[in-house]
Amino acid sequence: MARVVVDVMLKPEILDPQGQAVANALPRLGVNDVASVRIGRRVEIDFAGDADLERAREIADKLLANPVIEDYEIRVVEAA
Amino acid sequence: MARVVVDVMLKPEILDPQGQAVANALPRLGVNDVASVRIGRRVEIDFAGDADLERAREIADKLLANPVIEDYEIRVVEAA
Amino acid sequence: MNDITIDSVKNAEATPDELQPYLELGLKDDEYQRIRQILGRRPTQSELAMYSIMWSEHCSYKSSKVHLRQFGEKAPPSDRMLAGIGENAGVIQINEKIAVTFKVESHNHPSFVEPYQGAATGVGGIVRDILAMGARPILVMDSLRFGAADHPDTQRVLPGVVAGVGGYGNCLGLPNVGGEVFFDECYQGNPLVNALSLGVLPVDGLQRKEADGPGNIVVLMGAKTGRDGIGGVSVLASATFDDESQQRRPSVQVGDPFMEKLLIESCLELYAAKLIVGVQDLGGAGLTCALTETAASAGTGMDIQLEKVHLREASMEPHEILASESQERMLFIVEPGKLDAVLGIAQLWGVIATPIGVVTDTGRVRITFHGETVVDVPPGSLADDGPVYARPLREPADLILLQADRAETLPRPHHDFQLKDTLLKLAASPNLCDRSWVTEQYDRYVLGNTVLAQPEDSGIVRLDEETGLGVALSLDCNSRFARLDPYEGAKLALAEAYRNVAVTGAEPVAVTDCLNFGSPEDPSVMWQFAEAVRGIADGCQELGIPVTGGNVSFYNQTGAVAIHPTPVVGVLGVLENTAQRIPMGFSHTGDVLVLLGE
Amino acid sequence: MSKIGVVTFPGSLDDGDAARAARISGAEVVRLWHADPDLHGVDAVVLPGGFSYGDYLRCGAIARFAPVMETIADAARGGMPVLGICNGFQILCEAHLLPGALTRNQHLHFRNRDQWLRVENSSTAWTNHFTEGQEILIPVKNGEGCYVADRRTLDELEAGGQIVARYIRGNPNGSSRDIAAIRNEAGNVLGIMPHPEHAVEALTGPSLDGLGFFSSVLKHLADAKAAA
Ligand SMILES: Nc1ncnc2c1ncn2[C@@H]1O[C@H](COP(=O)(O)OP(=O)(O)O)[C@@H](O)[C@H]1O
Repeated sequence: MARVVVDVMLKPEILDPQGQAVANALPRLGVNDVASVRIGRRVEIDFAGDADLERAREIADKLLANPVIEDYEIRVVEAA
Repeated sequence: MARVVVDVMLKPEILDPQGQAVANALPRLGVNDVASVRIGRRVEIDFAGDADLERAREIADKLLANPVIEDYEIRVVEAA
Repeated sequence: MNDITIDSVKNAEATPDELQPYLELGLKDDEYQRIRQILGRRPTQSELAMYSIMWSEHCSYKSSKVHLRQFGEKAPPSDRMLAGIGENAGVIQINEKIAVTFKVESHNHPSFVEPYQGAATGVGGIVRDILAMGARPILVMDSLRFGAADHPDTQRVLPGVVAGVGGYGNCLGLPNVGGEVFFDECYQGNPLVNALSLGVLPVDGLQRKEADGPGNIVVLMGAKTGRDGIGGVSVLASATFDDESQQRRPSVQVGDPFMEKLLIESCLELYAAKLIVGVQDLGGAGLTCALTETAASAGTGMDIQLEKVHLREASMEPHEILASESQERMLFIVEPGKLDAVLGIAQLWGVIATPIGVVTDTGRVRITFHGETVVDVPPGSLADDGPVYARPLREPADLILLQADRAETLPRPHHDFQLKDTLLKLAASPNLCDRSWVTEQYDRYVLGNTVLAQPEDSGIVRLDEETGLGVALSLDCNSRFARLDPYEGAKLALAEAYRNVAVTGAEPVAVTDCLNFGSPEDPSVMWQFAEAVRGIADGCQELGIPVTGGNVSFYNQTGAVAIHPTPVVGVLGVLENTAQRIPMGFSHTGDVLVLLGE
Repeated sequence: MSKIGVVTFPGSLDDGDAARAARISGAEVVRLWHADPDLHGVDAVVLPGGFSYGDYLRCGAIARFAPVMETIADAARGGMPVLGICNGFQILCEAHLLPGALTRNQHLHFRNRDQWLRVENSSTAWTNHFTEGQEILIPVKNGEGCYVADRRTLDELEAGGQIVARYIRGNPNGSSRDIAAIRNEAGNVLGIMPHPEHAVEALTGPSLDGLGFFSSVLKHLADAKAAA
């Protein structure tokens, strides 16, 4: 079993209301030194056999990320 | 500027309908060697000054994750 | 994990003196002794789990049963009622062809722990009850109570609950046509989330839960079974019980409304094609309840092979599988010749369906796990013959003082600026202010039959496009009244819901209720409960409409302090033609205002 | 009689309502199934609202790969009128039949309200019965209805008359430039976030304005037949 992680984040120029909501809530927790928060998706793909980065990239391109608004990064990690 | 990343994932025993929906869609993309997909949140916290892991952990505990159903991991990364 | 030996019936017979954690599972000494008597031996782990679940307050109604009987005894005769208390939900005939089924249920505690999922799975659960009667669910309503509006915990719980009710109902495609939101400090540590659903079915399409016909196949359909909601039963893994094993056992369930939507469509196809003998939803008590209730109500037995259940985690043990509260599952009884057709419909909708056993004429539910018998019980002993308590009742000591503190003693406004202040205060108070922050998060348009929804006093939904036939529903309670006088307070809740339905032009025909109270072991709570039930039963008798079903939720308290008694009452009305409904608000300038009553 | 196809994906919710609206407008309705690539001779297609495949990843992301979508994409490129409502709009964007994307409402809540729109373009297959500048009242209900695109795309939409309707008297989801509906260049494919199918009967809707979309396409189809 091998795991590939795809991190999908909104492009920097796209507004991230969820991240902003968290950032806005921080002062209430007494946190004032955070400049910004952004929230994206972390997708863990477990392959039955070897980690297949090519395949994972294909999945990310077609399904996991919408290139109009999102960027992604992809990497193999050790499965837990 | 320093960035802390918090990866929030559903605990392994908790149902992940999102991941399941993606896993079920993969065969239609011609992908058949994926055993499972799980989807969580990736939160990027940019600190104005130094990365403050303690602070980030507090934010994660109080705001980002519900410990009843979610686990999180936290680490400092180089800001992009 | 693999070194755990399964506690089989054989093993239980060989080790009669093994200590069992029945107290931790909430069973009393005499209850445990009765189980040993019924079985003629000590129960296995799995059996103990099953009894502890089925004999819990939640499943057995052991404290409320003696009071709830009044609903049947005092009920006026109704030729509309096709199914009543004891079924998954009451069924009311609307005309020669159409019937509806409706019920309100609580999901209070889970909604405090994980507001979004707690509320979401509350909606999912009540919808499956409706589905199990043979009906297509067509609407939801929700009655919500929180602590003080400005308390930080309310700010955590309320948005999550509202998003959860909306998230699940919207994704199922069920319009939300009404409900309540109230704030009171008594709910600070114990918010109330009561959800109602209503469904429509053909009069001859009523489904039964009986597992009739030895030789018929038992089929489990829907989501895979995981370790959801089995926190309590986890003490059974005592051999390995440590922090880690407890961690594996979440007591919160995560809902999958998409799966439920597929389940609804599959079930309705199965019903329409007359492919099943019996059906039961899997609710709070999971497989345990579904297997024993279907067998007990038919007077049959079952042989179940538990390893056939599709699991989310392969390492699950038999008692965990039996206790799992995984959502979005249904159980069917199917004739062998129709099995392929049933599995075909499931496949069409992309839902897993698995034969897990057969109906027998043994009068025993026997469950094996990889060949070892782990359960061998008479199902009626779990489903019907649980303990029943007539608990002590005592009027709360502070009631006299509360009642003495009357509104007449409050200072009256004497100047117009004081009146203005009072008015502004009222308008701004969380209990009276605009509800659209909540209601805008709910889809009220889907299905295209919503005739009235917020901000109206009751929701109206059209059932038949040609004739305009429809139903009206209202869900109400004022728990401050109920605290002052639970008998009159419950009657007032009923009267309010009745009026809300009647003013639309609908004829009120039936009642459902959700009775939210503190601990039944506290005599003053039990007194409040008894009074409230008496109030609803008497009120229904006077109004001439029956209670068709509902739900009791006890143990709503923080420490020793109970919530206000909160008997939420839902009234169903019928409108021959929804086009004739009377909305609230003034229609035309020049209309005459008339005040009825004192 | 013109045939309007209404697609049902697993998780579609407003498919029955779209069918009802088409029927009330005088169309013959054909129900299409996500797994069946055959369009069964329909003249136009509606992708209805709902939560296809639970909308768990991104709304519309999975529905885009349904067998019926390939046929519909080809037909749309060939000029067949296609209307995507809410989830249908999301699917059209995911399938790149329309530019841009629909993201989480800026206030992060699902929002259901009766919404005023201004029709900005009546040269599409689905809006020719409206007059430009006409104000209509249609229910909106979505969690991810905030339309985004890069500035160039937005400017192009603007310049090309591809913005078909805008929110007025309040933007319910934070949509860029108050966009409620857009069309493709050819004008046969329309994506709209509010729900015309919920404004077709006086008893159940806030107006009858939704009927205009369906009568428009029927006129469009009749004109095309007359011209042929
Ligand atoms: N939790 C809720 N879910 C759905 N509708 C609600 C909810 N709470 C309130 N509503 C609706 O909002 C409207 C106003 O509610 P409320 O202020 O309680 O009215 P009233 O005081 O007239 O009973 C009613 O139509 C009611 O059904």
